[in-house]
Amino acid sequence: MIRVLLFADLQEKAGIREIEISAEKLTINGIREHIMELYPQLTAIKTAMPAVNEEYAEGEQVVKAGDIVAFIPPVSGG
Amino acid sequence: MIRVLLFADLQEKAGIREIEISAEKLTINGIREHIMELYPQLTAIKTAMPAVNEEYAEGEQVVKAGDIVAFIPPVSGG
Amino acid sequence: MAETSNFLITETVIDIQEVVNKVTDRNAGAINTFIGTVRELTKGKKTLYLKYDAYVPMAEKKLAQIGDEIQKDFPEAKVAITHRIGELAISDIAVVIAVSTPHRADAFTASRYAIERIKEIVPIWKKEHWEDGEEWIGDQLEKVAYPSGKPEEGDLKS
Amino acid sequence: MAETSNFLITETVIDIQEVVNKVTDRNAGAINTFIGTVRELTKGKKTLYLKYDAYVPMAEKKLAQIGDEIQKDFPEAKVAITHRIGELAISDIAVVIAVSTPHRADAFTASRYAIERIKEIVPIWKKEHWEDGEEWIGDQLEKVAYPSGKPEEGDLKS
Repeated sequence: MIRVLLFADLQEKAGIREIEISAEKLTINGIREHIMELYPQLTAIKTAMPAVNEEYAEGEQVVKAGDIVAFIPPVSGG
Repeated sequence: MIRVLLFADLQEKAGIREIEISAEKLTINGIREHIMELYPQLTAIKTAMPAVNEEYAEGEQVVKAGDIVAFIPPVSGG
Repeated sequence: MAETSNFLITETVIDIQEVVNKVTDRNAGAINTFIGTVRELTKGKKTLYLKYDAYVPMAEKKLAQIGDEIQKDFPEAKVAITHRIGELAISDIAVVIAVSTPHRADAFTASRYAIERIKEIVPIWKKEHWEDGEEWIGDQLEKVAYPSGKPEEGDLKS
Repeated sequence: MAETSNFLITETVIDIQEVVNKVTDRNAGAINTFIGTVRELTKGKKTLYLKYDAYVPMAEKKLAQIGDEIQKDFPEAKVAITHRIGELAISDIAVVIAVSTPHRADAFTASRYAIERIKEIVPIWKKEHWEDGEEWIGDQLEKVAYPSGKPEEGDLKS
């Protein structure tokens, strides 16, 4: 199982902060497509920066069961 | 009477923080010479910046009874 | 444990002195502190309050990374950063950065670097609430996020 | 009266939060704080403690002048400065400068300006006490004093 975290407007538009995907292996791009099928309103996920296990990652990266994937919208702290 | 204030190493070398000069009118340069006669060890007063009534002043400025003159050694606050 | 870290996300009021204490050092002559507060007016629009969200464990890691980046340039620097999340009122403190260095110029440079990097790489988001609406603030107003340790060529001009 | 002024010389411990409170403002998004602390090592020499002296009323006037100079450049800035005098131990806070502005770049610029100006025009003197002696610090280590409102041509190179 792969955990996927959504934040800020992604979370609000999905109405959920965490999604669980039953898969052993997936690329981040694959996860993104999967989420867009579930939540077509999440157009902003296309430009969100992916992170795997709390570190920024590339879309081609392969994610395994047990990993935590996050989609990071443009940040605005400070 | 004109009050003259000394600070930092000027005060320590003179052994006094305040000098009173019985005069109605004097230039700052005149005051400086007067003090150097009283305290020849105060050679550093030559390069100290004069102030009159809490504002930096020029050596030619005339000081009247009631004014407060200060000799400001190079500052080192902060 | 989290309470003693130099890089924290918190839901409570930030105590400036507490952040400064973390960087106080016998060999520091200068401490620069940057305090980000909630401003009422932005581009003529009146903010009622803000809400901050964060990906907390990753945000704390990225704050620590900023500290590491500063120490690469200034090995004697000590850095502490606390960022508050949740609902904040006008004038509330959102972030406190403290950097101590032996000499003052470096403290200014490093503190400035830290706030710019926070706005680039730390997963924290601000939602502005106005009288007539609300919006998550992203790169329409701020900078874009950088995945790498350093901004890449061209990023700074965007 | 003196307690409520933004520009103070004090003989007691400086409370950072108290200085910051003086510049907190609904339209400020940024507060930069510069904190000068007593460093143990200067040019390899070990300081035991420091003593600061000041021409108090003139020093407070000159601190206020620095605030005015900043507001000429940044009309929306708020400035507060407290400098401590008397005997200070290693790591004690000698000066706290706080500047608030709507946007952060100005707060950094103004705070930096303030500390440089303090070292130029404010009649405060530091006496360093080492194991093998003591000395009033003047322009042998620091900058020279400027009588005018602004440093004059050539002064900055000295």
